[in-house]
Amino acid sequence: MNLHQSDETALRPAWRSRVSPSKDPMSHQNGRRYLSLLLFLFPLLALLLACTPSHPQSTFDALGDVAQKQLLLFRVIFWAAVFVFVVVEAILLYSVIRFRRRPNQAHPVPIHGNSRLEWAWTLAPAIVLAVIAVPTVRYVFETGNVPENEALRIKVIGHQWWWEFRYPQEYGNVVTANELRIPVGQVVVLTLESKDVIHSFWIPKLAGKVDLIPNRTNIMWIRAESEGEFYGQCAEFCGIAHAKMRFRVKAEASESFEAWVKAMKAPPPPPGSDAEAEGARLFTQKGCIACHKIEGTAAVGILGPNLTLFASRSTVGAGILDNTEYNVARWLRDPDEVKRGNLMAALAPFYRDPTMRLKEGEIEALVAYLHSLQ
Amino acid sequence: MAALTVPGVLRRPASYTGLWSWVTTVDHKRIGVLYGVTAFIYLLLGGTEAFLMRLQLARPDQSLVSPEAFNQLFTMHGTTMVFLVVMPLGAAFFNFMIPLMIGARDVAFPRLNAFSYWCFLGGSLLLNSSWFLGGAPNAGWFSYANLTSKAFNPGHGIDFWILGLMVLGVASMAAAFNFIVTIVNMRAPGMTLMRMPVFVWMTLVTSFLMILAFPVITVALIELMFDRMFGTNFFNPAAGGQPILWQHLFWLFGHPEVYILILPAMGIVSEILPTFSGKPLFGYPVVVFSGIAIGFLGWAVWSHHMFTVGLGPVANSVFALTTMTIAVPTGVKIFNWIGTLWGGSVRLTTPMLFAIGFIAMFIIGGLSGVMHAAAPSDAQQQDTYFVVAHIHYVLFGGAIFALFGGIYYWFPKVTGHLLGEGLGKLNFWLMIIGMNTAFFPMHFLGLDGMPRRIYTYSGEMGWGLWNFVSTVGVGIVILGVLVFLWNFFSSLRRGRPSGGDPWDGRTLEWSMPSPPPLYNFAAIPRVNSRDAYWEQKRGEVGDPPTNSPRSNSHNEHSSNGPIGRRPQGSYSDVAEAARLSIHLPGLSYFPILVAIGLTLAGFGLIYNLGLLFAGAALAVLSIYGWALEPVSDPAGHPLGH
Amino acid sequence: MSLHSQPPEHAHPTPLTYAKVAIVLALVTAVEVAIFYMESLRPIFLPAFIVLSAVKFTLVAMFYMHLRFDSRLFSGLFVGGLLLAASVIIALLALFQIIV
Amino acid sequence: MEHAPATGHVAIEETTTGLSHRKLLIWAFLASECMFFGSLIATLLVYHGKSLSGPGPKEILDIPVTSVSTFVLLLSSLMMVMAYSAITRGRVKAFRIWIMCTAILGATFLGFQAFEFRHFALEGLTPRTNLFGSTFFTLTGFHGAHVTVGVIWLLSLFGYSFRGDLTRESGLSVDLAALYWHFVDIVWIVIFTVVYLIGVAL
Repeated sequence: MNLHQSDETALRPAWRSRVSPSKDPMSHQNGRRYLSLLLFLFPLLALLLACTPSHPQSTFDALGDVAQKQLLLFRVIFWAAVFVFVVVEAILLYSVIRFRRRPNQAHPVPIHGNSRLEWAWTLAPAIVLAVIAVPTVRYVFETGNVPENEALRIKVIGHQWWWEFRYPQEYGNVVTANELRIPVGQVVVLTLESKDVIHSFWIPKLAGKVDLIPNRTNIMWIRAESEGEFYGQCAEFCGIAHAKMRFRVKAEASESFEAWVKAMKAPPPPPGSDAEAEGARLFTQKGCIACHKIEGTAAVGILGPNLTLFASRSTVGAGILDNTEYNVARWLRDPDEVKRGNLMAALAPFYRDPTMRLKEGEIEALVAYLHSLQ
Repeated sequence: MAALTVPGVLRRPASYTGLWSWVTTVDHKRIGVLYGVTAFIYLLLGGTEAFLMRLQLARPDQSLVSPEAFNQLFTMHGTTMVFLVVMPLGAAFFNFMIPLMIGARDVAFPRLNAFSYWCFLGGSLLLNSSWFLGGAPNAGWFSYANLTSKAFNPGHGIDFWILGLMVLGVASMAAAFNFIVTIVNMRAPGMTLMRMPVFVWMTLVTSFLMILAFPVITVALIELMFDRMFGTNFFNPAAGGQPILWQHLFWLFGHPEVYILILPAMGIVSEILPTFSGKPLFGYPVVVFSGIAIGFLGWAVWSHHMFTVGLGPVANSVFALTTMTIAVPTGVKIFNWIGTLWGGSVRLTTPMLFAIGFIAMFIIGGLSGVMHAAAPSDAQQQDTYFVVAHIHYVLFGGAIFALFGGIYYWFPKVTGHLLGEGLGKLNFWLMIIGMNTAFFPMHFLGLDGMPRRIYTYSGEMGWGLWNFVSTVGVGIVILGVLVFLWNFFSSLRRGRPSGGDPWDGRTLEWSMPSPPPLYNFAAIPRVNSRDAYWEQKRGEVGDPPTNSPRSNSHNEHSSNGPIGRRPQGSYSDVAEAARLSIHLPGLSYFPILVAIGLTLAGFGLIYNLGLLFAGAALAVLSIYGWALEPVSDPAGHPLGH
Repeated sequence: MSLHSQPPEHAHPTPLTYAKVAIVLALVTAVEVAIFYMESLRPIFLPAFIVLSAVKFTLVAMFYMHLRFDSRLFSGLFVGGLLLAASVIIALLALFQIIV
Repeated sequence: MEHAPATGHVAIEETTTGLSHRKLLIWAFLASECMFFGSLIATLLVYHGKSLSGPGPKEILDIPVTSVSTFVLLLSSLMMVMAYSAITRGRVKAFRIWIMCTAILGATFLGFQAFEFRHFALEGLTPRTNLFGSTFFTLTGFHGAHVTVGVIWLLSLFGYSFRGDLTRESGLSVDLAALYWHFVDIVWIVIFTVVYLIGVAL
């Protein structure tokens, strides 16, 4: 192996070596260098523009312990990577520009290698990686192991394409869907399971994702450090409506959280209007109760989302539409138009059979009823 | 062995011209061309699939593409680009170049080689026929169980995916076995392992990865197929099956597969850089050993694709560390490539631009790879557009750039004409600007919380701008590819004649006329150093070129420059081979017949038992025909006259 | 790299050697089955079975498949594949917590 | 290895390593097969004891019967080396006898397997029954398929020997089949230990 040249030879620019005429079938053009510089500036400029934390699912706006640790680690590695990127790309560009073939240039000195250099640039990345490895392993354990203190345990069950949240006995076995309420500042342990295929539970501002896998129980923990509504989304491809399998997490002061739990256990208020009463009747008569549950009523179905206190949720259709009367009506009119592939459109008789279609008046009544549940 | 064709059924093919000569060819160069052209057509198809997806995502809440179609598009885009584009484009170069680079007349098993191509074609048609037969596969190129079970995916799409991949796997393995034997056993005298061109080395490592990784995916596919067709329980949660077993088996194959895609690209770059720097590759042994090291380490990192499945902190730490380790040999390669440029006499030809573009882009992809290796922060990146950005920097900025560099570099050797340099540079700049516009914003999208594989998103998410920019970028890439096609077709006939050695090449393939004669080397060269042909031309090291191709009769061609339109494998080549008493492997019908049989059997498994048996019978009978047919026509020389 | 290995030796085993190997193989199998039926040996089942089958495996590979007499390249290829397969099995068993 | 006797000339390709292409191919193929069977065995072991319903290995596997079939396969390996030894010494007639014995023993092994599969099905274990059924039938089924291919290969060699295609010079052709056959044998050695002995005992 020809690793015997000295450093000086290795680094000596070619045009200082032997000079003799040579012919090059390809002529080359000058002036590309500015273009290529621009090319590498572009990503950096774009990076500055992009890192604004204004997006509802931005990982840069970490508001929970786990997400903050993950972001911190990301920043460490990111700046190390930027450093390596700048240095290596600069050397690359420099050597391309600096050692361009000049007219009448000889064959350059045939350098085969340099063992000291090889050692140096084997060790350099190894050292950088060793430095990165330490916080990585530390945070693997810190984010992976659930903190010891008293925690609220909530079971998260993934369905195609919505989320079910089951609270423990201390919280009255409350069950809700697509909107997870948690007390702010408290560690919440989530046990993740799936009813059908693999999903992935992700609230970018609170914590990175963990998968929900059939026949397996995974665990993750979150702690929101401030009150607010956080966006979440399924991150593992789970079929046709994967894009619309979203949810919200509401972190609130423990008093209002307790109040919500209490309200979830109470029967719904009596109908306040004729429309609401008619809606309640339709909800039973049309068979909605076969799949949906509303605490304190005849609706005890478990195939679809639990609709107790439906009106207090911010969204309809698993986090995809604001919970307005217009949107609920839209959903009831044609769920498949809103969310292609969803099982309500596939299973409910009045969507399968066009002769049984819900009439506009019926939809209005159902909307009124559902929005009375708060 | 007695001369034998199946009596009365098939006469041994004898024509070296016309369509049938392509169907029955066993010439590694023709097979290389077939591989390359087919793969390029699939590149256009896969690119179209990508563009449709990008159009759908350009703005929020669009409905250009239905969710069903979108899921099929991303599944087929991934499957196509991996199995039908990058791998076979690599195989095209293996086929055409390896025998020329090591000084051999053909590969070790010419008919096996033909079989490999026809199997590839059959498998790819089987896979793509699903578009017309009830819908393409729609569970992603990784097809995670149990979304692929009959219960959740009742159509035939997944069956086409399974069987298509199996047939493609047969094709890859056949090619890999062939190249292992060819490289180990058919090197010209004097070409020791440490004198082999790096591309040959990387082909060897890749081939080993293929023969060891493909059986794993085959087993996974068999288990999935049995689950779907015979009701077994491998991935059935109701019977206690673990869907993540599929993920383990898939990524046990899938990660070595990533290196199957990138190592040939690294090999090509390692050929182009020294040639156009006028200097030997810096640190050749280190580059070779890093390639081998990457091949080995590729087996110890698969679970980094599974950081979010809950393997526990210990497993996650182990796989995070092994993954980071890979950055060392990769970094070493990059430094050595820069070392090759340093102090050289750099000619910025189109192949060189693509090679430098490869390094520049691969650095970005490599660095984002290290970010993924850190399991905790990967929990935020996994399954987001950040990963999409990463793989496209590695596979587009990496593999595709190197393959384009390879096309520009070796096109003159294959056709005898140079591709246009002006259009080539336009092609390069459009592609590098386009790909950065398309893929760099995906980093932001991912970090801003955009998951992969979603067919739409709502405006409030704030992802509209970068998605739009990304779509524009893909448009620019497509312009680049169109420029390439224009360049390709205009240069094919009217490009500047290249002569045998247009680039001042270092390796043996440049020592012969372009296109090379059917039999490659009139006299097998003797090799005395790594850059064997430079050595002959410059006389810097080693023995004087006595027994070298320079001194054989064919060098008249190369010194005379262009050889006009001498079609490859023409009659005159065959006659010349006979004159030189070079035994050429005979043409054969059997490779394509076995491949047709396997493909039919694949259709049969989906639709009809009768077809299955017919296909299997055709394959078995053809294997007998193959086994009983002598390698070269016993009549003495292949013309049969 | 042992690619440039010595030309193969020509010292073949004789049919007698083959027969001896066969007898050993049969005996080892018999011992395996015997151990299987001895409840008192239950604690050493696992190591005993693994060692005994490894012995059989090695004998067949070395004598019947001539690895002992053939090019080291062949041994390298085969043992390489074998070790990788074994590592995969062990790694999966560890990841599925069958073994720790 | 070319077992060229002193007198005969073997038409061997000139190769870099001095090893034949085909033999290198078969060894690479066997390395690849290790990964194939390794993955199947890994699946079986990962699911060991994870079936939700019976019957499991303890209830259904019959060690004495399988010990006999294991012995049959081991014996066939001996026949195979004898056949190889005969052909390299140019004794075509002896070769025919030995190779026929090998094929018959291979077929006998397959007979045992067919009996076993049928018996298990009657006892209520099919590939659909539980995880053990799926993994067991797939692993042993693919092994059986390999034995079947081997038997066909051996019979083909037997046939060629009558066409005069097989002489002492073509020892390599027999060698390749033999290597494949012995490989199938050692895979069974592993399966017998892992699936049967360990599977039942633990």
